[in-house]
Amino acid sequence: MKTFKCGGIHPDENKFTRHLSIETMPMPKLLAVPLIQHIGKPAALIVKLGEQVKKGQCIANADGFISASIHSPTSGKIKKIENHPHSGGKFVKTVFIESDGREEWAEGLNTDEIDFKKLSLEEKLKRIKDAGIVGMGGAGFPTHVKLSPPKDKKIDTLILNGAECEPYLTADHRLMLEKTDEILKGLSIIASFFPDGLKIYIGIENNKPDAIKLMNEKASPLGFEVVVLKPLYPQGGEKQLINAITKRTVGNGQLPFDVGCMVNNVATAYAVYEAVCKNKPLIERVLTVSGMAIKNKKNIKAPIGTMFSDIVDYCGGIASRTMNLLISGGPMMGKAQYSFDVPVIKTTSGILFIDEIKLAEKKERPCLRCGRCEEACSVNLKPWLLSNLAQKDVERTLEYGLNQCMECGSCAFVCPSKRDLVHWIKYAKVMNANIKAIGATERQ
Amino acid sequence: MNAWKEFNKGIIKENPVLVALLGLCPVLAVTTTVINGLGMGLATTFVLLGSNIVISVMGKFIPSKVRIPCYIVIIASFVTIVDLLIQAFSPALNKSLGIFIPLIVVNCIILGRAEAFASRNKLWHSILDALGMGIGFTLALFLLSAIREILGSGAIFNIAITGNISPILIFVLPPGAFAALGFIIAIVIYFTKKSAEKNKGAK
Amino acid sequence: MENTKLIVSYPPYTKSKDSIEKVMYTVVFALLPAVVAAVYFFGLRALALIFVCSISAIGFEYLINVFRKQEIACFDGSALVTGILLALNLPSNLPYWMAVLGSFVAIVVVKQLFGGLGFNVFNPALAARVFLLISFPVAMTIWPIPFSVDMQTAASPLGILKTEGLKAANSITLWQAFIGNVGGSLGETSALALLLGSVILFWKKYITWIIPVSFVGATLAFTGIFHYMEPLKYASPAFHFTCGGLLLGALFMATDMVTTPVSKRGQLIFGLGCGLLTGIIRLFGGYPEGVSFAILIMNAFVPLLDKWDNYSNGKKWRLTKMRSVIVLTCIGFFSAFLLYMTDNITKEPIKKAIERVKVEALRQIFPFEFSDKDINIAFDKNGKEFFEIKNKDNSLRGIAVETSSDKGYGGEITILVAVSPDGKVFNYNVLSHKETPGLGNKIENEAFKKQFNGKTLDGFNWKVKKDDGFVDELTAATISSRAATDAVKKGLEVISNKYFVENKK
Amino acid sequence: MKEVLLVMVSAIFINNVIFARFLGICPYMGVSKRISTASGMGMAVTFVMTFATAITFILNKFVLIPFHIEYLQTIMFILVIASLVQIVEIALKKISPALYQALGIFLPLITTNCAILGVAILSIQNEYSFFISVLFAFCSGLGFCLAIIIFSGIRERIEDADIPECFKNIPIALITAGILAMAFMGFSGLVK
Repeated sequence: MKTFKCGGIHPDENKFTRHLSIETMPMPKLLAVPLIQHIGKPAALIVKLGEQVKKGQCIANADGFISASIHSPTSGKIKKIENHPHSGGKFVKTVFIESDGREEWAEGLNTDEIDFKKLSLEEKLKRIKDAGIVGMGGAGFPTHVKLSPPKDKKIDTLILNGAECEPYLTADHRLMLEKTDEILKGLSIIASFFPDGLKIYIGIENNKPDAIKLMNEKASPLGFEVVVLKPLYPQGGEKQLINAITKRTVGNGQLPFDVGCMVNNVATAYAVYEAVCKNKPLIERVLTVSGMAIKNKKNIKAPIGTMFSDIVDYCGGIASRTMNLLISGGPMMGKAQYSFDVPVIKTTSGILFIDEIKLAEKKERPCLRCGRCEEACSVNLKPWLLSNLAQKDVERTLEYGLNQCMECGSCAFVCPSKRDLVHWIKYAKVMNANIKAIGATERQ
Repeated sequence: MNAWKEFNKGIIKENPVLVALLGLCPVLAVTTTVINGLGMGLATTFVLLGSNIVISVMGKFIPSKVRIPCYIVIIASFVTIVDLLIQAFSPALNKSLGIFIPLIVVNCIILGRAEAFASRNKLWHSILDALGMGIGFTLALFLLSAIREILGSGAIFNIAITGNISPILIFVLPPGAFAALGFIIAIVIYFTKKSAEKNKGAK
Repeated sequence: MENTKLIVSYPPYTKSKDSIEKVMYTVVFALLPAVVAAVYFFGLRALALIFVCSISAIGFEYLINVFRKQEIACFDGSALVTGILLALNLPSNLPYWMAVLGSFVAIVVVKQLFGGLGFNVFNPALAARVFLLISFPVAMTIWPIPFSVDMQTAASPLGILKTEGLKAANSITLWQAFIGNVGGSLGETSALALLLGSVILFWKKYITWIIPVSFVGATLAFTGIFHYMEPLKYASPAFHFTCGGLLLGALFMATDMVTTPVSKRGQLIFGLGCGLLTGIIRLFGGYPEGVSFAILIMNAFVPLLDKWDNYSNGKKWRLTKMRSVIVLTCIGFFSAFLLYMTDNITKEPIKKAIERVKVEALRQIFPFEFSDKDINIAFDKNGKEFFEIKNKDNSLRGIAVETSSDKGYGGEITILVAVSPDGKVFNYNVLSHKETPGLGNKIENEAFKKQFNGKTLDGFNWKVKKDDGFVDELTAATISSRAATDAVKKGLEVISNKYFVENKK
Repeated sequence: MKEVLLVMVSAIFINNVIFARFLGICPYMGVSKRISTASGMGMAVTFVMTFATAITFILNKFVLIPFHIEYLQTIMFILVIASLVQIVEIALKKISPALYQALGIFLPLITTNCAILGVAILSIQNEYSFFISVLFAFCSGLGFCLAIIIFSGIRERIEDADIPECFKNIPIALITAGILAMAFMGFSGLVK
């Protein structure tokens, strides 16, 4: 079993929903589709208030090189367009669509399957771009940009990321079990963008044995190699997965294509298949609803824009009165929400309802200088130093590699004194960004 | 400035050792016994008095560019006088103070007072200031050496008082000196801060 | 759903079960074998001592928390660990008030004053042990023998090595030292119990393996080299491994997370440094046990080890003109004249003062009274000064000479020894010594000096009882007593060569 | 050779200028807030101390003793040190501006430093030969350097610890120096 070289932790997995198959959620009455669901500039709105739209119709175009277009998840009327809470924590311009129940697809979309080999490269890339496909692992980087790396970078390895190392989440696992062929087709489509002679791996952690067996049967005839990984958090990260499978290390300041690798999430491959073969835009995704405080835990395929409150009703309501933590995403890298009427977006991989977390346990104690956060950090940083400097002299954190940190949370997980290391690192990033911005405006 | 305020500021409010933290070298080294402490205090007071008088009288003639070396030479001459007098009249004190008598020259208190005060004020005031500072310095030395002698060698003025309880020897040695002085200064800061708050409160 | 109040906090939301309490109480658990061994070897007095130290440590931390209005954190186990570790460093017959004073220094001065848990720079238990060692040298260097009912005491193996040399030290079998049946502090003796206890810490990864390995490795290498070079003079590394506080220090003291470097490289250098210093102090230093000093000194280096900052340059500085040099020289001449005057006045008094000191010393060591006039100073061939005391009829009543021996514990001891005309010692007076206060400086006491009264050069075996001589040495100050005896003997020899040889001739 | 080693080890570790002899406490407390300034001060003191002892030794041997004016010792030494500091500072400016940048700020502080004068007088009292007394001065300087760099490392680390209000900076620095002195006592008796 392979794994990445340095750092990593073993949180208890709590994958309660690994045996539950994916249920498709009925279309809720009101959908809220925010214009930022990806990394890059927000999409530009092309519909007006009160306009009638069809299912899958594009309501906002990608604006600039790094951006992704947004589509209406259902057919209905645009009720209102206003700033609304977003699972990222800020208020974002959101389009409210009231579904008319007819689920009428826009023309030319949702056709039955065609063979992707007949399509040319440009045609495939155009379909992916039009369908608004983004990385579904949690980052949300537009896939069409990722599939056209700079010319001088040679890609020789393609990795399908089935690690899903976050506790509680089982969406990718269920997807791999139920949609294996579609995912492999999607992977072949992605592979077709690169010169042949490409080595293709599928990385799956050992805590998903059924997925590994199934993938082995289906993938080996196509020449894809399934790599069994030792379960270790944060193996799902690009750098860690590349290091685990190909032993290459992506240095600080480098990107995966600098070492000739390309990593894609399982859900992204499925979305690519649906976009290219069935010309279906990205209007729904699979996510896990779990946690002690929800009545019955489920893996659901929900349309983008469904309110968390609708999902709570679908899953039987809140189980315990003392629930006070709602997380969008996993417990390690997810974000706590302050209200229930927040929509699902393209990168929401799970919704967790945590029972009353003991506040006393969250109190910050003095740092024991035990060095465990240094051992846990998978990009070789000194979290204790970064968090101390962030409180004293923010600019110097840049010298100690602040921007390499992907905020995976391993350091704060291991810290015996429960110090908020990730918080101070995020704070330092924001402060440095402001300082740079002020510097830039003064120079003009 | 009335004379009395000039005199007693050196003892409590601006005590050279405990508040201004000047001249720590002799304070730490010499206060193993009370007699040494008092001897050093008096010697320093004598030098301080002498140099303040001479400098306040000659204040005008010394060009400002080179006043520090001049003050040093004047102070050095007074120190040598004291050194010779101690060697002549109390060899025991000379043996115990040892190298620290010549080192009064570089004691920052004397140079500090000469620079900050004596060269700018009248003779009478600088004499009072010298006496005040000298007594403040001796008081601080007495306090520290009393604590170190009682705790360290279980005696006061070399007469054993603690009987059979074995004394805490570390106070006679260098580590004890540092720690004892540290504690005294902390207590002084604690009280000055408390009284400052009381005054602020009262006002 | 409406009435649930949601809390927004920082990721990550699941955290490891680790906590300060868990770490500290595991260390306490790891110390249990050593505590059991201590009670087994040294009886209930050891348990009482450990109890006193722990309770006073927790008590002091509680008082500080109350005094500084912090929330009560004295039961997080760190105070308990410090208390037990301190107790394991003390001899079992140490008076209780000294143990409580040690706890006070450890918790209040070394830990809380520096900002409490996580900020202290020095290991509290260790600093307290060194404080007690220096403050009460007698009480801290006498170790009760295991299983002894009435607390007979003997020096620890290392103590024997330091004072008696290798021959005596080899009498202790290594196995006895390993399981702990040998004199020493509570925790030091039983190496087996310490290793047993530390297994859980290594398994749960609460201490790094780097520091103990590099520490013990460096010590054994250092002592090994010297043992290889001179097997008779220096003890074998195995001896150093089992005896003394090496294991207690390396496994529990040097691995205290707060006072050791965070980075791996830093820990390696820290361990090697501790090992080297322990070796140096054990083989060449004054104190038999070097571990506690070595760790304290390396604790001081920890901030530097953690901080390889580049060197920031200083700022500019102004220049002064030529004119000032002229004024400076004329002021110099004026003060030179002033000093010439004072030197004339005080020249004779100084000579008289030196004279008086010498006479004062002479008067103390001769049993009979004499006036200043009777003293006459004679010189032998190589210019050695002799003080002859003459009677009225110019015959010799006594001779005194100044001799010294550099074999003293702290360095040179110079004495003034007085002898009668027929070669019997009257008395001697120590002029200067650097012996440790409270231990070595007892050579000045009357009790020790009386032994030499009336002894002649060849009628008395000029050695300490330990070297099967007649002089009974001061407890725990053998080296000083041997040096004093040697100095008196030298004085007698010099006098006998000058006076008796000439008379005989 | 043994005596050289003896003097070196005793000057740096055993009778350390700060911990055993209490010389130079004022700059030790004043300048040790940051490691960079502390190491600068340390080097400057070593630099000046060695030169000062060399010159005072010559002065003592060929001027004071022949003319029997030993009583002028304190005056001459302090004058030598004051002028030496000025000359060194001018020379430094010309020879190596970089070194000047590093040490420049500390030279005026040194004139009132008891360690320099103390070591000069000590080497006279111990009747060392010329080479040994210069070595003694250099090693005492190194001892000062070692002590002040370790000390500034510690002070920088406990800068933002929540030390009780009345113990901030000077008192806690004195207690730290006390514990350091206690640690260095381990070396006592090292050299017979």
